[in-house]
Amino acid sequence: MSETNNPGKQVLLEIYRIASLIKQADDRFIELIKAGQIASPYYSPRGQELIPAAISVNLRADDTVVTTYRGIHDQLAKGIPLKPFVAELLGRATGTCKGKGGPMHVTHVASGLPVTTGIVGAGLPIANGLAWAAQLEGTDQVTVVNFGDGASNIGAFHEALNLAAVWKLPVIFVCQNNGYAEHTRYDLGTGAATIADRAIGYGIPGVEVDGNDAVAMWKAANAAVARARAGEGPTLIEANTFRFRGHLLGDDSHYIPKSEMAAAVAADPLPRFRAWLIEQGFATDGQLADVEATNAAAFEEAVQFGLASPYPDISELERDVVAEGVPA
Amino acid sequence: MSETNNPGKQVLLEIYRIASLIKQADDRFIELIKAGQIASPYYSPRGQELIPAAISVNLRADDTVVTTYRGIHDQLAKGIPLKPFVAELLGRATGTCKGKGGPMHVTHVASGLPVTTGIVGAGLPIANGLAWAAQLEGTDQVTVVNFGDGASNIGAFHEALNLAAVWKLPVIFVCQNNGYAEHTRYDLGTGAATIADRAIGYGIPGVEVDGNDAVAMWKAANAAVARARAGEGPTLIEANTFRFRGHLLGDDSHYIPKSEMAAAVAADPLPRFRAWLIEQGFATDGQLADVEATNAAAFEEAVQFGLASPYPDISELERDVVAEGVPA
Amino acid sequence: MSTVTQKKINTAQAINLALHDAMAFDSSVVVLGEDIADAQGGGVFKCTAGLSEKFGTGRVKSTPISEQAIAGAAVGGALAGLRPVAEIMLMNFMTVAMDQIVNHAAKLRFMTGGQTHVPLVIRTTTGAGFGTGGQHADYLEAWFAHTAGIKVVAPSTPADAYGLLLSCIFDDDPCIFIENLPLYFVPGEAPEPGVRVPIGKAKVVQEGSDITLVSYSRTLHDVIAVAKKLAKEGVSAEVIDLRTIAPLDMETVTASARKTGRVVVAHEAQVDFGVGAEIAARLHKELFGTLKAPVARVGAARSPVPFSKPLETEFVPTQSRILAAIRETLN
Amino acid sequence: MSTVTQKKINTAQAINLALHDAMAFDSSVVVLGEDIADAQGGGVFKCTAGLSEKFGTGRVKSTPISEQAIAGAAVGGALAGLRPVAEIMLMNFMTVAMDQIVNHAAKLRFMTGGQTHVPLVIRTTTGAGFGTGGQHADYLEAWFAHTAGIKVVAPSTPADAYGLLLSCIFDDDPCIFIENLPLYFVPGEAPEPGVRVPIGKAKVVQEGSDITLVSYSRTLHDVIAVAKKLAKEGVSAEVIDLRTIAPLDMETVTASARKTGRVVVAHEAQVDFGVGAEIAARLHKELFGTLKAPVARVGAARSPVPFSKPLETEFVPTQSRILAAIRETLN
Ligand SMILES: Cc1ncc(C[n+]2csc(CCOP(=O)(O)OP(=O)(O)O)c2C)c(N)n1
Ligand SMILES: Cc1ncc(C[n+]2csc(CCOP(=O)(O)OP(=O)(O)O)c2C)c(N)n1
Ligand SMILES: [Mg+2]
Ligand SMILES: [Mg+2]
Repeated sequence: MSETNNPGKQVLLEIYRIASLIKQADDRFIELIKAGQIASPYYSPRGQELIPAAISVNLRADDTVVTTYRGIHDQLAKGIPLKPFVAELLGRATGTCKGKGGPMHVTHVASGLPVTTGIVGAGLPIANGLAWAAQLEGTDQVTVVNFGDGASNIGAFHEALNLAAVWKLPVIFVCQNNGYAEHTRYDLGTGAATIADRAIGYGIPGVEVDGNDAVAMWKAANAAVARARAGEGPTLIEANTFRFRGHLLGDDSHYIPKSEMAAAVAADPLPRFRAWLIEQGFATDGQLADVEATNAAAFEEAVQFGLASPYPDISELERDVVAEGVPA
Repeated sequence: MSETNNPGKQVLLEIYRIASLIKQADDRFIELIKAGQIASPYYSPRGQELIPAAISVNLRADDTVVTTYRGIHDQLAKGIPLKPFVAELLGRATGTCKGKGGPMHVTHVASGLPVTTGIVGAGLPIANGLAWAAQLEGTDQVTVVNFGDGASNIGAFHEALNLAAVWKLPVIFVCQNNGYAEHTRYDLGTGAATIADRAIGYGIPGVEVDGNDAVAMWKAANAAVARARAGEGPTLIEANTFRFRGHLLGDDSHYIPKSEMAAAVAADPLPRFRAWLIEQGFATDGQLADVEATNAAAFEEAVQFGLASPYPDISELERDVVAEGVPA
Repeated sequence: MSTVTQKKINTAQAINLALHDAMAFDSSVVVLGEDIADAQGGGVFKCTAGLSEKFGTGRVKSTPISEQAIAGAAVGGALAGLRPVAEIMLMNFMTVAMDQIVNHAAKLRFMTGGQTHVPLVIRTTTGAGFGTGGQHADYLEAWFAHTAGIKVVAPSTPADAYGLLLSCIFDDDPCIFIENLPLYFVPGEAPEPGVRVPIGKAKVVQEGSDITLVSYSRTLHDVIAVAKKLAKEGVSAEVIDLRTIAPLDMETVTASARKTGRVVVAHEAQVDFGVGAEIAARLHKELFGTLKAPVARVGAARSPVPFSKPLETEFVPTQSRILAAIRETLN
Repeated sequence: MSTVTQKKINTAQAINLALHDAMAFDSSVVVLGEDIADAQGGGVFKCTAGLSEKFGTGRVKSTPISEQAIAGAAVGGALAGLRPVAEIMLMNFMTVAMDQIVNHAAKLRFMTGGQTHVPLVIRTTTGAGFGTGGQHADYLEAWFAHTAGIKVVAPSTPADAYGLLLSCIFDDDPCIFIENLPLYFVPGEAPEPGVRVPIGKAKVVQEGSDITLVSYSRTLHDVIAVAKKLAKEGVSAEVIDLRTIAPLDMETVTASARKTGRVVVAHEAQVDFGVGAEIAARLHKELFGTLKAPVARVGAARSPVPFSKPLETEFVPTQSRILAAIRETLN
């Protein structure tokens, strides 16, 4: 697996733009929820921003990304338009799913986000189907499917990786290992020393990478995407990271040792990456501040759009159950 | 994992007694089926006899064995009484399950055979539960669960091995790898180089062994059983073998290359083991012929018992659905 | 569906024919399942024979024993514009794939606000009679019919199997296509090439005036046999083959019930909470006060499928139990 | 079940109390599920809080996210003499464990000819109202009720939750115990310690003479609210809480229907092929010709559970839809 490639300055700055947008979105959503404007469980990706940011810059618009309830970082990284995105989390008719999907199930087909599932592990077998279609049609599209460390213990993970291996499908399986599955620490639920080790059981490459290191993450993704595009089959990437805001909003993370949390916060990947970019001379503080300001303005515009949007009409209950005009 | 132990003469002869009984039973059942006296799909274990024979001599009466539709070898090895065993395959009221279970689901709790499933992979999670009970009650009973190479690709396999690893359960997972899952050759359905490799993904020992070599099989089982009894947790054993009589009776094995079949038949483990026992001076041809004759007589008695037994009364349809006297 | 040809084929052949025709007609039709490619024998029941040789192993894929992966690949393929036809060898094995079918295939159109739809077919077979015991012969159609967004089809003849399978493959929503193992080998009238049988339309197999007999799948044939016996006694039974379980064609059933005033529903699934309950509940409401007798339901015994032959024979809705229910309904 | 104490507790507390009492009473009672031990917070809804501290992490085990392994361990443990109580966090997640429940737990007693039985309980929760969207709030009780060998229970009050959970734990066959998420937090009359509520017995919550309202789980509370409104209009409604779905207590339901001649069944599950269908089908038969109006059924909208609040609010059987069905049935 060639890891010789390196991200250039523009790529690194784009990674930062995306990652900071994700953090800003997360902060703002939490405000909205606390203000009672989103009525739903919310699963913050805070701390995991660099993973999808570094992956997405390796993807084409026509590649697909499958994600989960904890997915706004993956969706923003893939380039979902902000207005219908925010509107969906607010359950409005102008949302990508007309408000029917909601925070756990934001999808936007036009952005290559066809499936966001709330069932742990379920996205993996579906990703295989998306990749199979691309393989059949001879396009060199790839599919990235994101899931957590806990998801690697469910049957669908096993069946999906094995099928992808046997069919040599262009799928990148990205395990965002944040160390916890709900309240269960990695080692209490997982027999494997590393999730990457599990790739051996499927005869595919398994790559463990620091998901909080943008360059390392970019390299791992770059190699896996190249392999998939070349028709050489799937890769399992284990991106080690941490989630700062519990499993879902309201979770006080009581099950995480204070020391572990403190160390993680001290090593927050986003400010670290920001400082590194400046230190390396890729950007000035001012330039990055501009990026953040532009993000913030665009996102706030989307929030206002969402808040001003109408809720779906009750008749939407009957629509989209089956094809129009066909009895359900 | 100490593999220093060696089976003694008596153990080797007991392994032969069991293995030859299995072959005789298989031959006789096929006669009965061809004579129309058993109306059911039948999954012959011919060729895999040495695996359960070499395992069972390491087990106690109170250990449990979980097996599948292809399970008469495992059941006979565990010591199921012949009369109710044969009667069950014949669907008679005197069968271990009163004829309600049948060939795919022969169980005999008193012999430590509580579950025989027809659902690929389903026995593994159930074996964990049996082992959990033993672990809780502080007995040093172990549970052996048998399954095929194809079963290692289903979700239940993955979930069960991981749970057993995390809970350190006294389970021995025995994959009887006969090279085919129905008509699908190992490599066409399985990404792993070896099934034993998959143990890495659970942090448990994975042992690949020649299941057609009684001594090697005995050593692998002996070590895994010792480990489980000592409370050190599960082991995955991949016992390589071959099935001579197709997936189920009537299958002409068209999907198996003639050369592969010929080589396998030439290397039939049972006559090979018989010759080896004589050559090593563990027994004379006559002594082994006596063992076979004793088996044959006992088995034929069971067949006659079964054939003479009545079918269950129709009222049995209402019985055993739920506890007596409780509305279903 | 009338046909000119006199040629007879069985249901396994009809399914195979439909798959061949669908794949030839539309390159987005793909097939997957355990042992379905020709190198693996073209399916354990030969329903997919010849497909991989004709259309290649890209569009016709044998799979590992991984029903969740099979159903999931079908869902993903459908989302990407394919029309996957997945074979789940036996209906009991759908129990390991329920999440993909019920939480995903059935719901994604709605959950995405219509951005996506999932045009897949899951073919499966089941039914007692071959001594396969407790885990290989259940009828679970009521589960899927209870789920919004899924269509459920269960043909009883080769011609309907052919025509309905085509309709399911080209339907834009997920369809569960239920075949019956013993029926695979029963010859019947050959279908007209390319002619689709509409989903959601029951078929009046035999017109009658005294009682309406509603059934589907294998049980329909026992119902027809009983109807013949009754005819000899001068009882005129109208026999309806539902063919589609969801959506139910209550128009046809109700029209017949209005005419005869008496209805017996028979199926091999459990009676309790089964398809017969929905039909009885609707007839009770739609024809309130006009039925001459309560709708009777006949189904399998309230137990798992037994192995022992005499038990298995009595487990299914036997002709004698169907006949008894009819007699009770007639008086 | 009458009780002397005036103390109020909610259903989450009642479940927790029942588990504590059962584990203290019988050392064969064990509990397993995701995050259920105290180190993981005692369950995401705190129903298992304090159990691992009191009874140890041998009998109270947190599990990986592996519902098949959870259900399977429960089946195996039950076969070995334990009384496992497995928590499947939400009912939609049972779709990945159906094989163990339906092909194994429900059938092993029969398939082994009575050599074994499977005394396990699967506790799960569900229900719309908290904006959890399409994959976290389904009611699937009809699937299990359709399966021979399983009991299905769905309490609506803390006291019944306590008493029924005890009965399920000490029942010798598998029980599916369905809790409702919104109800966890609603206080009610406290149960009498140790008193079991029998499985298979419905409860007449309120006597009445004009119409019978049958419901269970959360919807029962909306039905009671509607009954109160009706009372003001001089309509006397008899309200029945089924409490057990399988086996159905038709004796209680039929007796009430015989008295009132009018019946409305309301539940949050889909109407089609739902529990209401079975009840309507049986009443239609048992009280043929005596009912004054057809049995009406009210359920969720025919769609997946929507996220958007206004849609979610209308998705469930609202009081206005229940009321409309009652008015129609009264005229
Ligand atoms: C099949 C299934 N079981 C349980 C759940 C409940 N659940 C939702 S998220 C979650 C934890 C997942 O942990 P992990 O895979 O590590 O992802 P993370 O939340 O850490 O991103 C669980 C158990 C579910 N959604 N689906
Ligand atoms: C969940 C499930 N899927 C499919 C089947 C059908 N089936 C029965 S045996 C079998 C092949 C199993 O192969 P393997 O695990 O290698 O065991 P072997 O038959 O070779 O002993 C299949 C696919 C099943 N019984 N259960
Ligand atoms: Mg995690
Ligand atoms: Mg095999």
